[in-house]
Amino acid sequence: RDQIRIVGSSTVYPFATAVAEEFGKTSGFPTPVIESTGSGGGLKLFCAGVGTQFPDITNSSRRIKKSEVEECAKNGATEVTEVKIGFDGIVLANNINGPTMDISRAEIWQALAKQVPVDGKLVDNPYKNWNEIDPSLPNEAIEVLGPPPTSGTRDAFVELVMEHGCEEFDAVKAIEDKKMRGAVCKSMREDGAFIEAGENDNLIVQKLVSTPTAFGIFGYSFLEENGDKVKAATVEGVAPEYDAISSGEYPVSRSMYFYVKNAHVGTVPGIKEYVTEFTSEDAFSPVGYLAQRGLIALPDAARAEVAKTAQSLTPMKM
Amino acid sequence: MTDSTMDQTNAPAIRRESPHAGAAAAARLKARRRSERRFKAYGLGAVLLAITMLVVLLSTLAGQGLGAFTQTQVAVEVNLDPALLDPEGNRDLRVIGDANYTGLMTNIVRDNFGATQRRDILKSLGVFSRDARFELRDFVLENPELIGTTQTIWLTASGDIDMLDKGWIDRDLPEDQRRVDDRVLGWYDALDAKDAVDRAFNVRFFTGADSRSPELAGIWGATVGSALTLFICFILSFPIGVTTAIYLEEFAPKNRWTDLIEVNINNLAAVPSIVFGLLGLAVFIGFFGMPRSAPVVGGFTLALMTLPTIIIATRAALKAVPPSIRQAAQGLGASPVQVVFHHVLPLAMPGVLTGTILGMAQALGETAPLLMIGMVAFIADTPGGFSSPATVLPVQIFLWADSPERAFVEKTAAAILVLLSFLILMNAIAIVLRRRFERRW
Amino acid sequence: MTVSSFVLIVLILSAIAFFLGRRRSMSLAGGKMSTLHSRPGYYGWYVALWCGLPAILMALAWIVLRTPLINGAVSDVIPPDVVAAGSGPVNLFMADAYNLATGNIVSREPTPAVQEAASIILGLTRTVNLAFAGIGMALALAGLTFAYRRITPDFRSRNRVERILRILLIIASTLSIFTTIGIVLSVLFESIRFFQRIPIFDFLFGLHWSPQIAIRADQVAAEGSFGIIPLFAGTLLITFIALLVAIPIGLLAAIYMSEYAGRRTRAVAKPLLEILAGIPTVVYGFFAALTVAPLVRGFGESLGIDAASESALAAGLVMGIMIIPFVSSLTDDVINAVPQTMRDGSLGLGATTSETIKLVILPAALPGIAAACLLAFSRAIGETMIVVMAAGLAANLTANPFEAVTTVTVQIVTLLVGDQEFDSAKTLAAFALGLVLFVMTLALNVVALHIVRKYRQAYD
Amino acid sequence: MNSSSIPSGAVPKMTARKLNLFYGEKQALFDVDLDIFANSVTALIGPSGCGKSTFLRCLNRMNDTIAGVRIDGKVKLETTDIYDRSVDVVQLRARVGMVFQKPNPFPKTIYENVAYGPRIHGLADSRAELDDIVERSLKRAGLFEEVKNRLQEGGTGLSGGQQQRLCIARAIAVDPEVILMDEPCSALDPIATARIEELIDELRENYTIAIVTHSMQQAARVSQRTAFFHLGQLVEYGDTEQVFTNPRETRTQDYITGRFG
Amino acid sequence: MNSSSIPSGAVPKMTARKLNLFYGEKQALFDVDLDIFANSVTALIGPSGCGKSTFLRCLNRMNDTIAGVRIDGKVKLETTDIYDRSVDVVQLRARVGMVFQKPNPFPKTIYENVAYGPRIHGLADSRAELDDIVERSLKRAGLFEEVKNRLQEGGTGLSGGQQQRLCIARAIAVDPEVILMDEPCSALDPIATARIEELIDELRENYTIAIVTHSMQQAARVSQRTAFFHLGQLVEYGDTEQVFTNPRETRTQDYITGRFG
Ligand SMILES: Nc1ncnc2c1ncn2[C@@H]1O[C@H](COP(=O)(O)OP(=O)(O)OP(=O)(O)O)[C@@H](O)[C@H]1O
Ligand SMILES: Nc1ncnc2c1ncn2[C@@H]1O[C@H](COP(=O)(O)OP(=O)(O)OP(=O)(O)O)[C@@H](O)[C@H]1O
Ligand SMILES: [Mg+2]
Ligand SMILES: [Mg+2]
Ligand SMILES: O=P([O-])([O-])[O-]
Repeated sequence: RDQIRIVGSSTVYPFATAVAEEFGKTSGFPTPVIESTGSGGGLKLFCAGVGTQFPDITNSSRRIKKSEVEECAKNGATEVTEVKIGFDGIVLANNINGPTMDISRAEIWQALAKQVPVDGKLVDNPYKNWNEIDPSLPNEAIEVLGPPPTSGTRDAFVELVMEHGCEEFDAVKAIEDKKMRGAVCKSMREDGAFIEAGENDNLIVQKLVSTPTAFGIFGYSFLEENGDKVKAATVEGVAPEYDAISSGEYPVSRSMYFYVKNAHVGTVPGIKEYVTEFTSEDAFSPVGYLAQRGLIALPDAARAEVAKTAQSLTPMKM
Repeated sequence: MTDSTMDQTNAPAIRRESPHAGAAAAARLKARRRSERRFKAYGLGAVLLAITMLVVLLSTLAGQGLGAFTQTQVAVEVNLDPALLDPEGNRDLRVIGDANYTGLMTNIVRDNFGATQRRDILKSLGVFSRDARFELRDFVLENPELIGTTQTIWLTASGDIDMLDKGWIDRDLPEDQRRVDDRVLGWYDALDAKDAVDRAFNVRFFTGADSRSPELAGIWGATVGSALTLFICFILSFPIGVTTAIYLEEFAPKNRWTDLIEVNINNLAAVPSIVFGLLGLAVFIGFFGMPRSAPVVGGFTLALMTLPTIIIATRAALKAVPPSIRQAAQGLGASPVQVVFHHVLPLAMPGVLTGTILGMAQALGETAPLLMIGMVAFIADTPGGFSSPATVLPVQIFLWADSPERAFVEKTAAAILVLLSFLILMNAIAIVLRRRFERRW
Repeated sequence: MTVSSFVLIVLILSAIAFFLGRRRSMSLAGGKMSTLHSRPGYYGWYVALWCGLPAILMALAWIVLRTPLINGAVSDVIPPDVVAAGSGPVNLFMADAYNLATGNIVSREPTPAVQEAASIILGLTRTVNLAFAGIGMALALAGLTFAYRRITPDFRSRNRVERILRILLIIASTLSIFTTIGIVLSVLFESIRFFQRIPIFDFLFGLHWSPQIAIRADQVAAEGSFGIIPLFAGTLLITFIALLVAIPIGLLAAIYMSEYAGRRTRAVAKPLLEILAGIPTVVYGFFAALTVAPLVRGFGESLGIDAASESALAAGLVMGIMIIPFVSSLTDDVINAVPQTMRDGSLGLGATTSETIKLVILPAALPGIAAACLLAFSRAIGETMIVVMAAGLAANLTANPFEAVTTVTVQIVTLLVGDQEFDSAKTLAAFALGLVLFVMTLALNVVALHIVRKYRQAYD
Repeated sequence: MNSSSIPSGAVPKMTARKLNLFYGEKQALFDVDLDIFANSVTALIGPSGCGKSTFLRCLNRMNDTIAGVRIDGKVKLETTDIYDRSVDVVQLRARVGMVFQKPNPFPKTIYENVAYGPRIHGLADSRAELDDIVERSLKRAGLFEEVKNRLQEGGTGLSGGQQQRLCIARAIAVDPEVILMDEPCSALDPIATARIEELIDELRENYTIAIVTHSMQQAARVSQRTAFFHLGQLVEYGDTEQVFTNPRETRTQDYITGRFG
Repeated sequence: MNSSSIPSGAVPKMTARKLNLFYGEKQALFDVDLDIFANSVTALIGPSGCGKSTFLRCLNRMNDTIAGVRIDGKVKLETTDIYDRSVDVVQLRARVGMVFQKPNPFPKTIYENVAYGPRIHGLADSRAELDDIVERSLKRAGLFEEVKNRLQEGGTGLSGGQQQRLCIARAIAVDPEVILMDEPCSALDPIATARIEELIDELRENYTIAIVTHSMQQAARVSQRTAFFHLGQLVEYGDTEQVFTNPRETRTQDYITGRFG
């Protein structure tokens, strides 16, 4: 095998492929093959073993889990380099002609959770319109198109918005049982106000175009590309714009990574060079070509740090 | 049945009333004729409805996708600066090839758009495709004698400019809602004013493989991948499917065991295609150690999925051949194998081919099982063989449809048109053959 | 020698054997073919098969046995501490040894034991390959000579060849059984693991499907959120709508094409309809979600029904369009195969064409039509993309076609390709769903088989 | 053909004038002029392949169903040109019934085979009436006794002769005005043949019948008028008596005297 | 049946012993014992539905192809039990050829219809030889003149009688030892019938022939031995002379004297 094989997240896929293409065109190495398998699927393949039949790199829109590290080690992939490449903002957006909304995470939780506290008691979510939650919100029916529970984006959304939002309510805090509390925080309503759409973000954008009253949850790059069709709600007063996400001011964003199997370096040609290309300023800096594709770069200092560990292939510790 | 005697005038010999002549008969006949017309109209309606659907789908696709067959180009003045391209002046092609064309690009935008700030340079470079630098390189390598002169060169425009030129971007929107900001719009208009913007046939689309840049992305890689995959799929599923059907229908004793097989095959048709992917992953990649992302594995997996369709269609067609034809041949001392291959199979051939057409169409359009075996992938090279990494047309469509870049919308539609052309080509032989085998008896 | 070059050589040998056998039979007949029991070609085939088949079987054995043979030999040199550490390290050791032997990636600095194992592998591979190739070649030649010498004018070569052919046919037809076994096996074990966590009763009879809560190991897997009833209800609803579109349109179109339309119209219309089956489902998905769903919603609202923007109806309608050709083309073929005398008999009694079709032709073509409808049904059950895009993923237990529902297949796909841990209950649920779906469709097919048997009318 | 042989006073039920028929390029009927008289039996005889079946099928437009057939000339049923565009072939075929040369029972039960025609034409108002029609038709075709216990079994599981009688029963159950029979007794034993001949005789009182037969005896026994075809031409047509005893044409003479069937 | 009527010296080519046949529940043949002698023509007569075709089909195991048929008893071709497991039915049917009651040409050209048998049995070594066989067979069946210009047209586009003769030509082209003919002349005119009867007579010298017919005259003319079936039983079997002039059984007598076919 003479080309690098990469698997993993569909969220990282657009960036990894851009790097791969540039790498293939300029380095003289063959262009890596990149499969879009989802973060979990990618890690599963990645950790299955060492050897040419296993991938060299996996992309992930979340950090590798402990259990996955152990699985890797068990199969011989003891040395794995972690490379954090940037952020992905998750936005709540609607039709450009629809109402403008500024909302807090607590309000989002109230709008989308299965059970919400009303008068201090948890009841099935009674809110039909946004303005029932807060009069400043639009007088429109709540209809949110979001990712399915199987996707990484949903996972991140639940963690960043729902879990955070629910903590603001005393009725929730009062729940002793951690499991119960988790369930209350994370459960999305199922009465039709929250619609599980597929993983295709373009489709969600299109649906927002045809349904002006609906909101959708999707990645920042799709917002950027479709600024003429949809607009994003500001969350806690912060609009999902490049700088705000990059600086961490915009609260709903997650980090993206890729993992390199060090054992393959030196045998499969070009891995090191690929990593170097990915972590070059030309690629993942705010003015790099990945930024044009919608990647939100790490702050300067963090980038330098990442580039250093990545290019020296320092294995991660966990 | 009735008592009308109107057409008896010149037929006095008829003593009895025909039930088909009276008024009641006429009324009944009228009703029957009406129902006949209605039925025929339903049939015609059904055909037209289905074809209308097809036309709607196709015309929508054509409306969206035909644009992808052309690509916007931009003409710029380039000062082929020897200091940059050939500092030593000995026209060594290796040196020229390795020169800093990104720098040349920077010069271009400085000269043409007056961009000097780093941010401006980056922005204005965005007018061109990321491959513009390679186009420059190729131009210089072909015409090294022009170094030192200033030339007007047509460069491929970026996806955004392409979209703008094709009118997919609404320039009346406020700047912050537009993909292309006012500066770039100004540059574009200036270029347009001096006829430096043009659209040419998009050769790359038909000869290239996948790319992250819509203006560079091509469909050839996936087409070849589809061809290789379907070839494997066909040479496995067609013979195996037909022989299985023949065995079950013509030779197998009719007992519980064959009933079981029959139900089984019908049931396999209802197995979600992704499960075949799981099976392919476990058996072909896991057990037999075949390579991931390879057309062989794709072909094997899709063959398993296509088999039931071919078997079921073939069996239905074999069943429909009248027994008298079998008996005629048997009576002449033809062996069962000869009966089948000389008489029954040729007569069943239209059905066999229909099954093949449907099965192959399904295989051609399938994505889900390929996900499991690694064919849903970014592959920038055209596959060279059955075991080199490849993707297929529907996967390409799926991936492009999921891309954020606006310019991929028309590429997606165009890719679908290519897939359908592929389908029609693939089926053409079968359709012609089927017509030749069709006969009534 | 590699397996593929071996197979190639065997194929060439068989071709030679064919000509040898045919020539010998012809020379034995001395120009009077009727003295032969079978046609000369059969003698050729007989010799060719005897030459090729044993060798090909050998090649199969080669592929299957090669690795176990080598592994067996290597197992002696695996250090005891590795063996003691369990199957994981042993696998790793073997993988390293193989990788070393083939000049591949090795997970760590090779230990002497690994190196030894690698050298054993290298040596053995060569011997094993040589042995197999040698034996295979010998078998091919022996088969050839044996068969060649058996040829006499009254040797029943046709019977022999046909018997072999029949065995090959049987083997081909058992492939479907193996596929089934493979599928069952590939979902069974994971399903069992799933049922160890979620009681099977809750799974089969639960009214609530909502795997969202059980998203990670540290989260609660609330029981009762794995009830498949809504999924099956959704599947049936969408499939029913799809068939409601596809079967009438498909049947009527087939009837029109085969009984009313001219030959030319038919030659155009049929392939056109078949294109519908080849349009990628993503396209249908977009069409359903962006064009049909808003229409359905508008229609529902005009009726005063509270219609969702994603609905079973939109997905079902579009899916129905997709499977039209499965019904129309196959039905057209079987209708066309009904003998003309049947039509004549009916028309001669003064039946209209439509009466002839409804009362004589369709009943006579019933088995084929049933097969076509079953195929369409199967296709509808297995469809994912349209449902994901147009009917959503929400598992509502409803019979209202204006509401969003989801199907079993969709859940299988999203669970399998989603971002899951290896053995979360959710991933495992996909396998259990696959298994249950398999069993259910099996039951439906058994019923269908019996119904078709009962109403079948054989013509002659 | 000699049109002077038409019996004065008799009304032609069907008339063919200058009928030419082509199977693709091949002409199968040449300028056939023939009248079929009401309440009589017309026999069509002639060597195999001479166009008897073809002519018979022209009379109720069954040739329409064969691809590539072209017809020239006029055929009238009473006063209506049956090839006129305004004519409803369905009604035509209900009025002019047909028994085909090769028995072609439907793949249905015996009962359903016979009940088929009455059902589509609405000839029975109740199940009992339908049962009655089926039974009567089977009886008239001489098949009832043999099949009365297996009416609900398949019609294709009958012997050749039984199938032929089933097809006759099926045709007469529709109660047509004209019945065209293409060798209705070819697969029948003498007793069954006698039964059918009786039936034909009986039907003649109310219906018009044309029958193709290869048996001169049968033609002589049952028909009033006989037409002799040869190579697609109507060679001679006249009273059966006359044709058999005193044929005008030598070809007829030769054919008839070569008889021993 | 009276086995004493077997002519001394003659060798039975085929023998049936205690043959019982069931279509599902329904028994169609009852304990039939019958010998068919070499180089002679055996006629099977009897009313429609009595089991003639069924019996004939037993002789080359064509009943095997019908679902639900069960057979009891023995049938021998010379000395081999044809229902023995070791018997190759394909070869059996090549030796015992059959012409079916309903003509069933293949939907192929006329030429291919006839050439098919010789081809699969390797009876012709060259195209010329094959052409020759086809032509000879068609001539013997009396069809050649009619179709010589259209050998490459479809066999299903022939008239009923032509199809029947085509099937006869097809069967004799294979050159079987025994030829079973189920009403081979039912759709034929007297002249064509005479041609086939001649053929049968001619074939008799080298072959063994069994023929089902409804025409007593035909049976009397062409056969040496006649078997009379009734309701699935073999009522009488003997020399044709004797059966027709001096039947032993009253049932035979009744059947024959009711004759007028
Ligand atoms: N496939 C079948 N299934 C059931 N019964 C059958 C089948 N074929 C024939 N029979 C019955 O068996 C009996 C004998 O049939 P067979 O065809 O042998 O009669 P046959 O003597 O040839 O009569 P014919 O002169 O009318 O052809 C008849 O009663 C017939 O209805
Ligand atoms: N479908 C057809 N296509 C072409 N030629 C046909 C077709 N049907 C009949 N013929 C030819 O037309 C001529 C007349 O056929 P027809 O069936 O009318 O003969 P027939 O008098 O009924 O003969 P038979 O007594 O053998 O039934 C024959 O030469 C026949 O070959
Ligand atoms: Mg005829
Ligand atoms: Mg019979
Ligand atoms: O594919 P994802 O894991 O990024 O959702």
